[in-house]
Amino acid sequence: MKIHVKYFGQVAEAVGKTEEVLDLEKGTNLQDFKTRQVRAYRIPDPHSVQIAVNQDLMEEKDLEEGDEIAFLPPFAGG
Amino acid sequence: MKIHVKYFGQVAEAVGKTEEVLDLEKGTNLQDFKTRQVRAYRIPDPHSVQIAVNQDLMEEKDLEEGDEIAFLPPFAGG
Amino acid sequence: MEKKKPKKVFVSGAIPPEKIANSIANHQSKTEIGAHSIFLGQIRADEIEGKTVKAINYSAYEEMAEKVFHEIREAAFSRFDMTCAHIYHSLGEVKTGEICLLVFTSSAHRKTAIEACNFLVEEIKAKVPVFGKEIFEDETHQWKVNR
Amino acid sequence: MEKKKPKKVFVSGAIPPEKIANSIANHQSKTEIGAHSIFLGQIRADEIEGKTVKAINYSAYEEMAEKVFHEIREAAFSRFDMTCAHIYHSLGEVKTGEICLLVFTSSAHRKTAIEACNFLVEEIKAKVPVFGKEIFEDETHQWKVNR
Repeated sequence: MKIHVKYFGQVAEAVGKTEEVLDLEKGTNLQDFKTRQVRAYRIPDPHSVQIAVNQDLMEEKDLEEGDEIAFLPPFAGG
Repeated sequence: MKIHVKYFGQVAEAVGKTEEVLDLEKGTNLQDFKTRQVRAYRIPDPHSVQIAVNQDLMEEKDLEEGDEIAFLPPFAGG
Repeated sequence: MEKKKPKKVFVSGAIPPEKIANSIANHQSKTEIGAHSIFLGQIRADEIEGKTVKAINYSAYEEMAEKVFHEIREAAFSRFDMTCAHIYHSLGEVKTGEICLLVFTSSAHRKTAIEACNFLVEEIKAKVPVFGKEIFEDETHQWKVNR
Repeated sequence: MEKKKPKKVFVSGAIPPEKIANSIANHQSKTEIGAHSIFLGQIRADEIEGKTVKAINYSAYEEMAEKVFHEIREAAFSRFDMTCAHIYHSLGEVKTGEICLLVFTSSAHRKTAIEACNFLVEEIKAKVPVFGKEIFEDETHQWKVNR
């Protein structure tokens, strides 16, 4: 299944891109996917990185076709 | 002894003037003076009227030559 | 050494929005500032027993009021780590919808700026000898009292 | 019936002081308002290990951020008896001394306006996916984190 992945701030800097489309095994778990990306791209300080799925912050989810997964470093608005 | 008296807001309205110079007996007490003025001018709601002597709020004082006594109704700044 | 004369707080009539924009623009060179907190008092068209307020006419025991404004400002500086604080208050007539009070505080951090601004507003309402005559549309009036 | 489209919060670059004056001027016809509370975030020239910040470059997960801004604004309206609330946040580069955040609340009474403004500022800092790259004078950078 295809998912869209977005990277922001220092995560985008570490990953070297701001988005990509990945083809995952059906039913991949969100935390497993995060761990995989953190290792693959050596994303620093992974505990501070929150994940949004389809624009909502989530910790647990079985990913689905077409999901938009965003890697969000600490917020710095205002 | 001469003292300067100032009236503000609804007190000035009741008194019918904004200031006057009065000749009082030496050592007149502030509260006695307030009571006298409240009666003479029928100043309404006297408990809500604060008195400043030489620009400082005061409740007790023996008045002195040249004192500036202000009758201040409730504040409404802002 | 001469003591610096306190800045005047009272302005004649309403406080124009441009005055606020100018205050903000004047702080852009102060790069140690991270936050501004601004309070504006605006004249409300209150309805009281069927009559509507159209303006407030402000008067004050001016010499004492400027002294108390100065004391309140000094108290705020000793209590909060502010960079600047500005206060403007109207005298004379201010129509409904117009601004009668501007309190503007600046600090490195937001909590300080916000707390200092609140402190100043509450102190001004409680301690400054300013009087407000609420003028109704039929030209009758009543005297405003701060709650 | 079509749902009203939420107003956009993000503006490109610094928020000009005139925008704030215009916001104030636009509220002078709303005569049920008695108080405005305004918060402004300004870029600080912080010194970190001998290097001085000259600008912050803001980026955001824009679609999510606009959604969260909208939710925060709705939450403030359900919690506080406000007349209006406006939020503007910069995207892109904002230099030291310039304004990057404007939160503007209005209410009949001062306490409501002030509390609503504080609520919005804290919620924005905590919940909106905005990222800030602090650019130093030597063009190196570090990433800002809200405390």
